[in-house]
Amino acid sequence: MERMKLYIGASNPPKTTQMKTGDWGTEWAFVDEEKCIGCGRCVKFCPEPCIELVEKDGNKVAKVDHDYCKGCGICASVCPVNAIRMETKEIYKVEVC
Amino acid sequence: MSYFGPGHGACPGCGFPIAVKAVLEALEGKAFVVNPTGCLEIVSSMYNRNVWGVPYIHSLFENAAAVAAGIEAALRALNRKHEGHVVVFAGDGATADIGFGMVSGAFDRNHDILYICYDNEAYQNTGNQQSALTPPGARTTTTPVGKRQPGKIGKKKDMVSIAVAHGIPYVASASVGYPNDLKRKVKRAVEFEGAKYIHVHAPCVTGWGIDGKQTVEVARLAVETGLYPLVEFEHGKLVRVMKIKEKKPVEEYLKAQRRFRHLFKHPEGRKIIEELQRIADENIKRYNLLQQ
Amino acid sequence: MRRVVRGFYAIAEAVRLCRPNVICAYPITPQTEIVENLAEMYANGELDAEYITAESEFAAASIVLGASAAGARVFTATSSQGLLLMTEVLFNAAGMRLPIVMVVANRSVSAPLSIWNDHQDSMTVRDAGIIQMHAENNQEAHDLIPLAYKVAEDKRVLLPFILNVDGFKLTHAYEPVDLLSQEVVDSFLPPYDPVVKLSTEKPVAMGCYAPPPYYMEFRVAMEYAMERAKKVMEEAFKEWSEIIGRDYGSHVSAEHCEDAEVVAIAMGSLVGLVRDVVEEMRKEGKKVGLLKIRTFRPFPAEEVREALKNANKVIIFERSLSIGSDPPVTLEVKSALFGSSSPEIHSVVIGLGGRDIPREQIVKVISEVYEGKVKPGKRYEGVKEFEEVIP
Amino acid sequence: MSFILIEVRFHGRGGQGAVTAADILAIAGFKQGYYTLSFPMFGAEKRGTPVVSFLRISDKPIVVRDEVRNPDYVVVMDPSLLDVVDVLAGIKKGGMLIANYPKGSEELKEKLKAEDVEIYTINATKMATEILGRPITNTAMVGAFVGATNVVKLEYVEEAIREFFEDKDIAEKNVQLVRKAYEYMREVCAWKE
Repeated sequence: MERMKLYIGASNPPKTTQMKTGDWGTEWAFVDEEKCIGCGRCVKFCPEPCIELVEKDGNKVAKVDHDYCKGCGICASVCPVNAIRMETKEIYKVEVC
Repeated sequence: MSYFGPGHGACPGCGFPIAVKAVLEALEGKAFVVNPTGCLEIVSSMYNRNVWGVPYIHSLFENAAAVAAGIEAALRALNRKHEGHVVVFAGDGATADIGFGMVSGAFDRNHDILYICYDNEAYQNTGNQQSALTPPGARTTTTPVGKRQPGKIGKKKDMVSIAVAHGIPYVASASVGYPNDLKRKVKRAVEFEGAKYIHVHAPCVTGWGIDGKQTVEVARLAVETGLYPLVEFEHGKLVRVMKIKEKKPVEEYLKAQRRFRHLFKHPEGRKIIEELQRIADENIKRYNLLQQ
Repeated sequence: MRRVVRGFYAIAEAVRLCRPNVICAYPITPQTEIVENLAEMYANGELDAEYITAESEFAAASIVLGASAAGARVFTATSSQGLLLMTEVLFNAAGMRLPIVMVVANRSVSAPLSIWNDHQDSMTVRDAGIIQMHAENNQEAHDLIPLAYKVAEDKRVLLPFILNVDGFKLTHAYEPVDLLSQEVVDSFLPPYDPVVKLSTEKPVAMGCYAPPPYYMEFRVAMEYAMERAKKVMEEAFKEWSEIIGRDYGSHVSAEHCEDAEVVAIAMGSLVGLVRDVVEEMRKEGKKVGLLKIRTFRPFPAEEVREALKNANKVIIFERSLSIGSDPPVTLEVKSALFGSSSPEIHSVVIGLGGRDIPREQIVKVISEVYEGKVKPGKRYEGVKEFEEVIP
Repeated sequence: MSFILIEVRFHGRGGQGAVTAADILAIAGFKQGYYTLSFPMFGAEKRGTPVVSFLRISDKPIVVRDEVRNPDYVVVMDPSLLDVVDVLAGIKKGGMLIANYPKGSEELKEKLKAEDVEIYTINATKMATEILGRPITNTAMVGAFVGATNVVKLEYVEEAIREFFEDKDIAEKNVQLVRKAYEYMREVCAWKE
């Protein structure tokens, strides 16, 4: 039989990010770094959260972690400059003859 | 580093994670989170998949306020108050229905806790059954729409007024449509010693019948129609409200959600829409919500 | 120091000496005076704890659960309906392995409403994963409180602990009790050092939910903890007995059982009377014995088996019912004996709802069994004949 | 190998201190070196309803906790109880009744048709009202009980009262009342003998 670690009383260490929820949806959010003004609204509203602001060429731009992005589209809906687009994942684009 | 997630199992576009994030960020992670049974608990605290970066406890469905009171008492007794605030995240059922007595008890004793009710207006964890905070006319699985019934009959319990009536120092309403406002309210709340209550409107994509990407838009519509006023009470006095820039008709809010769609066809529907509009108008008057 | 005190004071004083951090309870007869005494100690500044008045037993149990999770030593007390109202929280606390110590002033359950003593309340939580002991007198009630904390908080155990004290019979009795001193309790009971607690320094999530691949292990782990508790309790009995000079030798007390043909089993405040009758019958040359069961959970099956190995007949004085089956202690005893000896089992339900148990009744029951005048099985002693009518 | 076991039953009305009377005697007996146990007949009584409490005094540990059915002594705190409660129920042959009954023991004996029972009476209500200013008869009846029975010494009763009542003035008044009732009963007993 497999052995398991049993934390007493089902108490759990913090912040296990084992569940990669990035494969849940059919879409992913993509940031158009050219358009992005680094305002951070998407970061604030992302429920996962899986968007952060990163430095790029001296500017702040949003970056989506597709390991966790469920493709809800909230970020795209709140972006003031339409810099985020929702795109169907490649796997769903493939057509079988 | 985030204090909540990623890796939780909430539906794509779920409203309450936005609130949880905002609250914990406002407190800079100095929080003991108490969470009764419900959606938030189920999506965040599965054994081996805890997504909380702060101390967290789930006990039962109906006792979060009491558990929080106990933690607060223990921190006082052990001289550990400086470690953080005791924060409850509870759904509408856990707050206004099954746990109502214990919310009242904790408020009555004025424990130094911050109680956040994320209100998604039904028992969404068990699949959208009506609670005391389900609004009139909403279709739920226990208030289905049929010949004799146009969805929920009856009112949405006014938890903000009930909280104010307890004489606790700070009561506010907020919405996941406005996370900055929520953050500010949390920071203001914890300046008070004693029980604080913030009621946060949080859309549920499955229960309300909306798309994930509509969450913020629908949450804002609730505010912009006056159906869900954002108000703030300090020591029982109304001190601030969020003004409505451009008042929208409730129909716009209702049409965006599948749970209200029948109101536009059902013989009783018109009456309910009018009643909801009346409630919205009354809120606007009562709290003087329109920008002059 | 030996003083004449009321039972509830003896209990409250022992709790105070254990230096609890958070106390919370809700009034219910006959428990109320225990927490009233603690409230008075708090008001007088003799008790360095947070004393919370809850709005229900459910809240009281939840509050001590939260406090215990945050690393506090806690105390609560209740009776009857109050315990039933706490039940959901108590199962939860046990599963979360929180060493909550509480006193149950045993009282019958409604309906019909009765404030008087029997054991029907504590039996409802026998499967919760809570250690349960029964005090025979107020000296035991007093002495067993520090022991309860010691055992519950032991890292090999970590389970809640209920000390059962017969309502009124003990709680309201006024009798001499050797009261423990702070030094003695401190020498036995170290400050509570929680294994896991809510803390921002080292955050954990408590009360997680476990899907099918995990759940079973947690429940089995509780069972193992309860088995370990048996040994831990024995160590504690020994240490405590040596410190205070009073004998808390074992989970049971077998008296005159070696050669007894009839052994009478009892728990709680009834033990004294049964012992008195047994002693008297011994003087008359009758081979009778007494088995006092002090620990009900973990049930001391081996000890019971050992004590009953020579008995031909066993009488179990039951203070509760398991409606639809044998009463609780009878079930335990039968289960303990299965596969070893099979004496006659006389399950005698007695004194429910505080019905007084006169000496003659105990004499009659033991004599009849001893003389073979009654058949084994379940019966009810001191119950009037009745017919049910519909108004 | 005989041992002492004295069993007493107290009848009072809620608020009169039948329980306190038994408690004070439990402390006094303990001070004299006995094992004692006192307990109320557990009920949900409110002020004014008839109540009963019990006392056992012994020279060996008391293990039995059932109600006292066959008392050696019965103490009645209030004369009105004699019409509504069978105060002599189960009393031992040659047992004693000590009652707060202003009309005297002869009349009470006749009223109760008591045989094989010694009866002593005292006007405890009057005595308590004079000294305490209130008709609380428990300590007066403790004094009368000790005077009539000599089960425990008066000095231990006085000590017990000082321990029991936190307020010094109240304690001293009650000590005075106990003494007065005790002396009265000693006189009555001497006269009877």
